[in-house]
Amino acid sequence: MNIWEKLSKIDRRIIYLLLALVVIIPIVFKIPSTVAVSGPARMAFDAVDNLPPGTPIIFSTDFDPASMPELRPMMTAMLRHAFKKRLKVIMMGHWPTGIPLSTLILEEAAKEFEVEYGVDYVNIGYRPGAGAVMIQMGREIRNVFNVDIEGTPLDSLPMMKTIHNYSDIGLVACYEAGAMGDIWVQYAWGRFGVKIVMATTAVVTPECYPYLGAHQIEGLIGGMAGAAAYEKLVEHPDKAMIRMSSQAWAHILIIVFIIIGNIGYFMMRRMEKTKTKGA
Amino acid sequence: MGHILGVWIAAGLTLMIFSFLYKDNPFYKFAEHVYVGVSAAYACFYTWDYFLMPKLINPLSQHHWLVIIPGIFGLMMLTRWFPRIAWVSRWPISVSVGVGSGLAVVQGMQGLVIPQIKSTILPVMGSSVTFNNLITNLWSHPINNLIIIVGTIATIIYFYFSKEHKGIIGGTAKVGIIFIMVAFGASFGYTVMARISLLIGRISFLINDWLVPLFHSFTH
Amino acid sequence: MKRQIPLLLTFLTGVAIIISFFIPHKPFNQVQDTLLDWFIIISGFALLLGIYSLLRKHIIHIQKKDAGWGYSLILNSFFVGVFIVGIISAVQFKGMSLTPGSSLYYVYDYMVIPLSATMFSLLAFFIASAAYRAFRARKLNATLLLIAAVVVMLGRVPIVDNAFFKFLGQFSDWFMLIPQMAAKRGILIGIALGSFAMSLRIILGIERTYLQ
Amino acid sequence: MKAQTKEKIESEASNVATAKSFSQWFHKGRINILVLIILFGSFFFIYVRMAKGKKLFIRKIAGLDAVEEAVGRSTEMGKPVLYCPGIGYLSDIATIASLTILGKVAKKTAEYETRIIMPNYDPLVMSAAQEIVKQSYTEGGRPDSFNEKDIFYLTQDQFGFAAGVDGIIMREKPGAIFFQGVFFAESLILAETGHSVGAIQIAGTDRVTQLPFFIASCDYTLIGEEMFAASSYLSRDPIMMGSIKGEDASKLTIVILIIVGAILGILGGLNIGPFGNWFYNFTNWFTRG
Repeated sequence: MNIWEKLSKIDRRIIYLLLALVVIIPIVFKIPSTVAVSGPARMAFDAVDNLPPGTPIIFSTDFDPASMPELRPMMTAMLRHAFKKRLKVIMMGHWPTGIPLSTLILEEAAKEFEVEYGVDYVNIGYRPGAGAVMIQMGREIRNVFNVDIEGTPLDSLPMMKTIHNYSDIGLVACYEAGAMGDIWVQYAWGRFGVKIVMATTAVVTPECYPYLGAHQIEGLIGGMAGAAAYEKLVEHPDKAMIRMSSQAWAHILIIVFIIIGNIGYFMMRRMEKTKTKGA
Repeated sequence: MGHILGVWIAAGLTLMIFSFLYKDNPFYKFAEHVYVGVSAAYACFYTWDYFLMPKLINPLSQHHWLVIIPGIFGLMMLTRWFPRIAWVSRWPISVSVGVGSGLAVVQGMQGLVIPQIKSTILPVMGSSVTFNNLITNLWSHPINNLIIIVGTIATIIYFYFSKEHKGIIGGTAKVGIIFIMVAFGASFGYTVMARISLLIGRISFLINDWLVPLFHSFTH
Repeated sequence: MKRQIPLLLTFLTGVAIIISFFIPHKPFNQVQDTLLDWFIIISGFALLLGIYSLLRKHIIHIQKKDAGWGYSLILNSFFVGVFIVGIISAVQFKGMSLTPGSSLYYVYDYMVIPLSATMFSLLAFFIASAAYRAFRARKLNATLLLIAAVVVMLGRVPIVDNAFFKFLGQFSDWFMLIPQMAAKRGILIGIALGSFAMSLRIILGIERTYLQ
Repeated sequence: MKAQTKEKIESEASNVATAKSFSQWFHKGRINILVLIILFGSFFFIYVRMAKGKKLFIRKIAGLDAVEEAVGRSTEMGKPVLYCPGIGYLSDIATIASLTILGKVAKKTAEYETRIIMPNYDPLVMSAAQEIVKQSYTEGGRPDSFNEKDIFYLTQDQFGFAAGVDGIIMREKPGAIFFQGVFFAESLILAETGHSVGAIQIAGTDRVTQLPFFIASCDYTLIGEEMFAASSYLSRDPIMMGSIKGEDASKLTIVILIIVGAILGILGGLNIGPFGNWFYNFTNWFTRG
């Protein structure tokens, strides 16, 4: 077997070993990646950054544990941004299975910034109905969410006193693993003109670009790369940036192997051609 | 304690499955047989909790007698244990196939054909669409609509079975297969990230939930 | 009897679903859900056949002391073990054995979840080896497939913060949204028409392989 | 217990517009669906009637021509054939299509006296498959070679099934593998393992997201509709072929609808006469009710 043939028939176990290494090393040594910040992610960052301190911002949890690796870092990064900017955070969700997660993420970030429940942030949980909930919220949030996740009436929470409907809200940030983002755009933007930024799993991202093109949403954070970009923008490298180095190296490794395989294949084919000519 | 034991079991099984990448070996065989056994048993309770309880037992206890019919069909399935009357099991199988076929007709039209045609009928030019900068606004360029129309038609023609692929049909079908191949390449490339994420998830589990606490328990 | 009644049952259920789809009036609006429930109940009974088939196969292995019979023993013991755990959980939680906190839930959490997540994550390796082996620029089609895959892959990981990678990122998203979507749409329409014809063949009894 | 798919997630959004009057006897919003079903249904009936006793052309489908070769090679090497119906249920039309292909494959394995192994995800599919294979062996004149235990149940867990099938592939080392039916993420796990033991692999599915992986690691792949056409292709029965011709007529209709739409769109966009309005009404007709 000559070298070219070897290159075109590398044992799969060598590929597996190298792949495992490029994924493990950044995680063990916590190596953050250099990240290019895409336009849509910066637009999302600017939308949050331009809100004056004290403006309420809604976080909508429309995902479940399966999408946590991608969406959790995004939510953490944007919560950090919001608390740093002293925005008033309202956490809610349209996927019941996501609520325990977002509660965890919210409490972690709140601890980090020592903000107070009821004054700087509230967690109002889930109500069934999706689009119907969004429309009701446009009239009066208390029509659907009369109590928070612990059962405390919204009126007894200091920060909610001045918040009644979308006109009191600066921005809705929705975290999407499915089609709930479409409904946010359709109802909250379409009927009430609410400003929306979307954070989506990689699978959903391409389908949200048209909204960006039509200026229906203010920004878009897509997949792990978007999460890493946001971490970079809030200057707080974390899980997404580390995981992006694993991602980047794994992608490069696969591309390198594809190139090696093709070089081997072409050289072999050339040699075969010259051989047949000689004979 | 329950959690620590659980993490050790989970970590052990994780490593055993990964050993398959080197070659088939006793560890993988062990994990595989454990997996099939455990999940088959689990499926029994899953079926009971989510299917039979709510669909059969609860309605019966509320005197909704109609569910007796599928109950009898269900029992008919069990005739397969007795070769002489096993043919009775064809009845419930026929009902199931009928349900699937009926659904395929209506859902295929409602869920696929109609919405796909609707979103392919697009304006290619005119006042409603403006030409933007190709690079900054790729996704709202009107030529996109033309690409979608051409690509969809060509792909449909690739599946045209009853004419030989020559002449105009052959040409269109060739464009169709190019679209199909490029699309497959793109979605393959697009999926790599999601798959690597899964591996990152498992490795994070092994490191953060298993190795790091283990290391700490040695140092303290 | 052995052949005609099954054909008739398929015909009736299929037609019932199609007709009731267009009638929003009671009781027709419930036909589809009711028949789907029937299917679920039948599947529930059929599971007994499945479990019997699995256990019997491995019991025979053990009895015959076939190669690897020890693994069959492992499979059956774990089945029985988890089954007992499930029964205990069911007794504890009044029939709902899968309630969080039950022993069966523990088994699910620490065995089924890690096993399935790890099997799933093997895809990271397999997608790499498949890409290496299959993406060779053999013919025009294969070359286009390869180029599309590599370009989109590069677009997914913006390694360097420059205009080229920004463009590549947007380009790969555009690629998924426009040309990829077009081909997918064509394939989906084909699938819908194919399954439409297949269903009619089955409902009308032209296709009866499944009833052999 | 399947990994969450996009379709499944999307269904959660469908409860937005549910408040509708249910007192009518016809669902007016679904008139477009009814029209298309009647139209495509009449194509089906016309072509099936016309086809009786005729010999009709069907274009080559490489994956189906390879069935004989795959079973033959498996026999030569003294290895069994593995038939994997995927993780669909008997109510999935792709699974039913898979069973019709199974019937043809089993006839070949009966002819060649080769063992066929079939692990199952759904016990109902298993029961139907046992009957089908038995019948194929009887028709092939070898009822004694049929072994019901080779068509068995594994588990109703997506990746548990994948782990089990991987194990079977590694230990039985089949010479030919058929992946036909509904497949989700496990498609590539199975196909790469199958490739590693050197089997000829013929795949087919209606899950568009999984097709790229089958294309990459299998020798032949039936793309979507090709799988539904398989039983007609393999049987060459004129009536079945007629129904394929009916499908093609529906296809042409759809192509024409799209082209008409595009022309209306162009004329409307140029502000010529009433075309803009027509285009608007035309697209609206397809809006789901």
